[in-house]
Amino acid sequence: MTISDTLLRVRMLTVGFPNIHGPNEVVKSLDFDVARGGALGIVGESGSGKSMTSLAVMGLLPKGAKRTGSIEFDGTELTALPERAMRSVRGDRIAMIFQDPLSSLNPYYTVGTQIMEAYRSHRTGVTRRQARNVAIEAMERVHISDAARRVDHYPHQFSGGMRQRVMIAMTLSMEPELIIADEPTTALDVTVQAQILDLLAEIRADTGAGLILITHDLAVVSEVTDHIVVMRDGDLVEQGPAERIFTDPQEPYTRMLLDAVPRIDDEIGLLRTVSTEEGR
Amino acid sequence: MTGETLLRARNLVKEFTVSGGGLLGRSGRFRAVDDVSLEVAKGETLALVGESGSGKSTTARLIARLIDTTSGTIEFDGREVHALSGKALHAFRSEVQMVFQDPYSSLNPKHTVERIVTAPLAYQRRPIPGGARVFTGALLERVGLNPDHANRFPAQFSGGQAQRIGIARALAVSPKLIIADEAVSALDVSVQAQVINLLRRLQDEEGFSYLFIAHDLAVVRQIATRVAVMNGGRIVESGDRDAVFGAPQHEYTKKLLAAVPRIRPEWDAARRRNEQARREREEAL
Amino acid sequence: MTFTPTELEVEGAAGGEAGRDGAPAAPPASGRRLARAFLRDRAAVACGVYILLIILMAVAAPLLVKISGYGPLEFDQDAVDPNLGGIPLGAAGGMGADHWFGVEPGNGRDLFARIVYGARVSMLIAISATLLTTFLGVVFGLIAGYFGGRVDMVISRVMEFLMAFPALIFMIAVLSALPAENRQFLLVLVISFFGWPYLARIVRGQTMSLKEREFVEAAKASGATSAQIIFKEILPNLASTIIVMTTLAVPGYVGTEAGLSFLGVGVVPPTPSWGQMIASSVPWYAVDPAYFLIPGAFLFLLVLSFTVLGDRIRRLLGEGMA
Amino acid sequence: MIPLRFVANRVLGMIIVLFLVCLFTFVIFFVLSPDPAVQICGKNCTPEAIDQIRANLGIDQPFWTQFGTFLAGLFAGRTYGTGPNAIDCAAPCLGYSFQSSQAVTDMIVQRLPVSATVAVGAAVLWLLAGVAGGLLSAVKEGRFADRFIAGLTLTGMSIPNYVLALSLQFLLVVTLGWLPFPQAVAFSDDPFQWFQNFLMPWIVLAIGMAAVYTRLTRANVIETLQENYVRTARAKGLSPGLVWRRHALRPALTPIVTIFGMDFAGLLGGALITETVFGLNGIGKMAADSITKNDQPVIMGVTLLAAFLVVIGNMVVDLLYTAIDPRVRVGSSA
Repeated sequence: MTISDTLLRVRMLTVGFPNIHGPNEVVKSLDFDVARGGALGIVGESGSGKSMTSLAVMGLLPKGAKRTGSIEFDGTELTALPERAMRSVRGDRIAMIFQDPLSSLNPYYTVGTQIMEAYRSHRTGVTRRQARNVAIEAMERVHISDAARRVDHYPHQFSGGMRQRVMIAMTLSMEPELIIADEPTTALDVTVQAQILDLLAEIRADTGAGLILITHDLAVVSEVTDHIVVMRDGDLVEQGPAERIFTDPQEPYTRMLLDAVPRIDDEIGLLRTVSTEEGR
Repeated sequence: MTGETLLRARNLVKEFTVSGGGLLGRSGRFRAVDDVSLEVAKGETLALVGESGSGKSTTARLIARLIDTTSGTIEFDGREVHALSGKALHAFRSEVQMVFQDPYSSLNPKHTVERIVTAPLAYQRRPIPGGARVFTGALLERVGLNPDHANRFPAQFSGGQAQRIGIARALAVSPKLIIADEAVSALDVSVQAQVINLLRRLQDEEGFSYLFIAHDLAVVRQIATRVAVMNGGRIVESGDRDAVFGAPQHEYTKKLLAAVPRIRPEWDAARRRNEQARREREEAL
Repeated sequence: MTFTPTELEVEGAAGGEAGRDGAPAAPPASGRRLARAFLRDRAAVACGVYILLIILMAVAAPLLVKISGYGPLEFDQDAVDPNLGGIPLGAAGGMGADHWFGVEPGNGRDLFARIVYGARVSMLIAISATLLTTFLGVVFGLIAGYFGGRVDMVISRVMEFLMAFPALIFMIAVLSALPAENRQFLLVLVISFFGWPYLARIVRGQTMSLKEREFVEAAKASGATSAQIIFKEILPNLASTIIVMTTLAVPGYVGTEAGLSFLGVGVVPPTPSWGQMIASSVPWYAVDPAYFLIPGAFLFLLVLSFTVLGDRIRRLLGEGMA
Repeated sequence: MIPLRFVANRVLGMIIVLFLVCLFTFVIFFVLSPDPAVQICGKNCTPEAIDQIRANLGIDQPFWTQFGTFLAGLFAGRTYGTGPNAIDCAAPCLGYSFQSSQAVTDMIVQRLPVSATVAVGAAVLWLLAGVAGGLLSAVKEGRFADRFIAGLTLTGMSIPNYVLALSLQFLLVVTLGWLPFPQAVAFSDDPFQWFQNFLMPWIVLAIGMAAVYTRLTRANVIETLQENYVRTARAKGLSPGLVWRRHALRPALTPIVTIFGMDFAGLLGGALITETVFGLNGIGKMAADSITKNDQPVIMGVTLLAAFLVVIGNMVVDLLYTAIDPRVRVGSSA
């Protein structure tokens, strides 16, 4: 892969919450790339550090976190950027979708206002009228019917799936080059999940944006992404093209995870597990 | 394996009053469970599947008599559960137990494991066979936990371990039916697999029945004997597991099955071949 | 002055802070660990010591007065200057070896004795009122929160009704209408009567959220009675809230008692009380500042100590709670 | 756009509460208090004179009749006594003080400006100081400024207002002589002295509340900053100023605005002590004086006024809350 094909290049990324007991690292020396227009899946169980990785890329780590290593986005070293310059990347060129769409939207403002404010703060000389049209258009693109009316509704007036569509519309309005989705469908019902995943695929096809999908669900990444990173306890266990990870996993942990996933259309037998938890 | 009927629910209806608020507010009624009938045979697992708001959890609570039915009948082991009260209801409580979704929320954070696990017996005013210590130790071992941890508090366990404590508590009174309400959905996938295996093993050993409430069809397929699909408070389709999964009749069931994300079977097949080859290589060395 | 809904709101809001970031895998706070953390906190220790001292003083009042030589009701005309309208003789309000804290202007009663006996009254009333309030608040809060529905509506309406009153004015109105006998007992009753809803509201809220936890359903499914669920399952989870709220209630009641006595509807003279001493010092504050500074300082430090102590306990329990 | 039914509900609830307050207050004074006729009559009293006074006051009637007359007086006014000695008490009649020979309503109205000045000044002070202190504390969470403010708030919450009042007066007036002895000066006569007069009452009345508001603001802001939507706002690349103003402050300060309404309405209790200590001739001092003089109609009038203010305050807060929180204002349609 040549440089120009790589949208995001992460090297030796380490995130820690240093305290008196030590560096307390939750992400350890992570290396991965996202190709331009590619879709990377980061898979791991709880506590694997997958969410911290996404926040580290966004520069949104909580207070007290320490980030080292290199994050190169489209040739720019993000870790070296001053906060002001980072802000112009954040939201505009890299956008993020979170797990719980209800708490991720501010209950005090209409969804239209919340879609518009990003647009207006990144684009100078935009009138309210124009921004509103952008918001309506973005909502139409995520298939929210009657967008011109619903743009003035508040988040609590939408259902869970619709809220997540609003979140996606928010990122869409900026035409980002990279979308980071952190467990975007975990809080949703399975039929709604399928719709949202379809929507993400549709948008990627339309805009050519790269995607980092963070999830605990191997079946989801297998459907959506072309490259996979498996994480455990902050370590990178294994990475490679999706097909290779699913057909020929090298690491015992990856194999264990794949064995543990209940299949809906495979043979039924005792789910194969390693006895780490059993008897602890 | 399916023998005589253990539980038979007929035309269950549950309506909730939706308060209009205040002195002048008008209150409405919301039908959460609408004419649901189901049967669970001894030793089998009936899975009740549905999305959020489908009424599956309410149905579970109706059957456990945690809430009262608006109308309909529940017959358990020859008794009319919906009409039970007082002593008889108390006795019914030791034959039906529940395992809940959130392992931490379902264990009292201020009680030790020993107290949690023996609580059903204490509430039933039944003696603890062999004394609390021995009894707890034995139960913990059966669910794959260290018997020496009886004096710890729930917060000192991982999610999977806490769920095992919840299962141990359900086993304490040797129930005939265990209602598992999303019992594995909050767990990580590797832990989930272990708990599913544990639930199956315990059923093999004890012969009790499960009413398994879940939204995850893949999980349901691993554990259910029969499946009932709920939507909007009604059961839209029910039948043997393989029939429902293999040849779904109702539109909703089809939609639900189609929506489940899946790992390509050809990838799984390729992986099995690769692993076989790897094992052969290793043996050759 | 003491009963503001906001004040308790803060405690409620901040009390919830602890549970914000999920369930940590740490073991629940053990008593010994808490005690050690507490002893490391110098401010908390100082406050604790001061409170203990006041309690000791209150308990040993007759003994202390015997040592100092003057009773709380004894007039000492030799200690005041009748030519100057009864201003105490000597510097700083007549302080000296004879009268340790000086004397009251006018009639020369010993301030030390009155402070010591005043502590008795203040602590007795504040602690009794706290106990009664806690009992009422916990019981009604639990009942309203657990049973909900009609029971909750009735209790909640009563609480709203009581809280809708400007408590101080109402207490004054009630107390001014009541006869002067048994004033201390009446004070406790009246303070508790208006005080319990503030605790009950918080207990109710927590009970309502605890009731939704699955362990309550588990107990119910095992055949536990309502009483067993309330007292065995829910109450233990309220322990830290109750401890914190109680500690924070005491200074409120110390202040309320003093305030009511200051306004002349509290403890009836000649029984000494700090608030009443401060009230009677008003005409003298320019010429004999020690007369109000001494009870004022004792009162302020007592309220401060309890407040700081409550604040620290809340923080400790909050951090240690799972 | 507040739903009409909601308003109707609140108003109805308010009327019920006010009625109960009236009844409750009336019962206390009817059942518990000693016979006012005996006091009014004074020494050299004959049983006939007492009966006459009782008849004039209407307290020879049974309880419900008295209560009815009282309620009627509130809405339509009433007349005490008969013939040439009759005294008219116009609506809203809260009773008649025989100690000062004045209608309680008039006494309250006369003293309202002073009390209102004290209350409004103190409210402005505590709101500004509380919110500013809380914001500063939240921004500097865990740092020296935060701990320093925490210490100040604990002190402010603990100091009884009469102790503070006397201490301030002793320090600023007697010892340092920075402020004159308080005198009643109208604002139009000498604005500066007017300000000097009210400065200490404002501070004394405001300090405890300011401490409470500081803590409340701090807790709310810190909690709001943890919200997921604040993270979303930052992820959108908004400037820190915008994130703060729009996404942190509004949700954090909304509850403070609403609670402020209730606390302001409940100020009368605090004013009682402050006005007494500083000798300000307001409603609070009037109430305190009437306690000493056992002037029941006045105490009762002030009690009812206070309850009325609190109930109104509650309702305003409810309506206000409905207006600023869209979750309450616009029902869910999904």
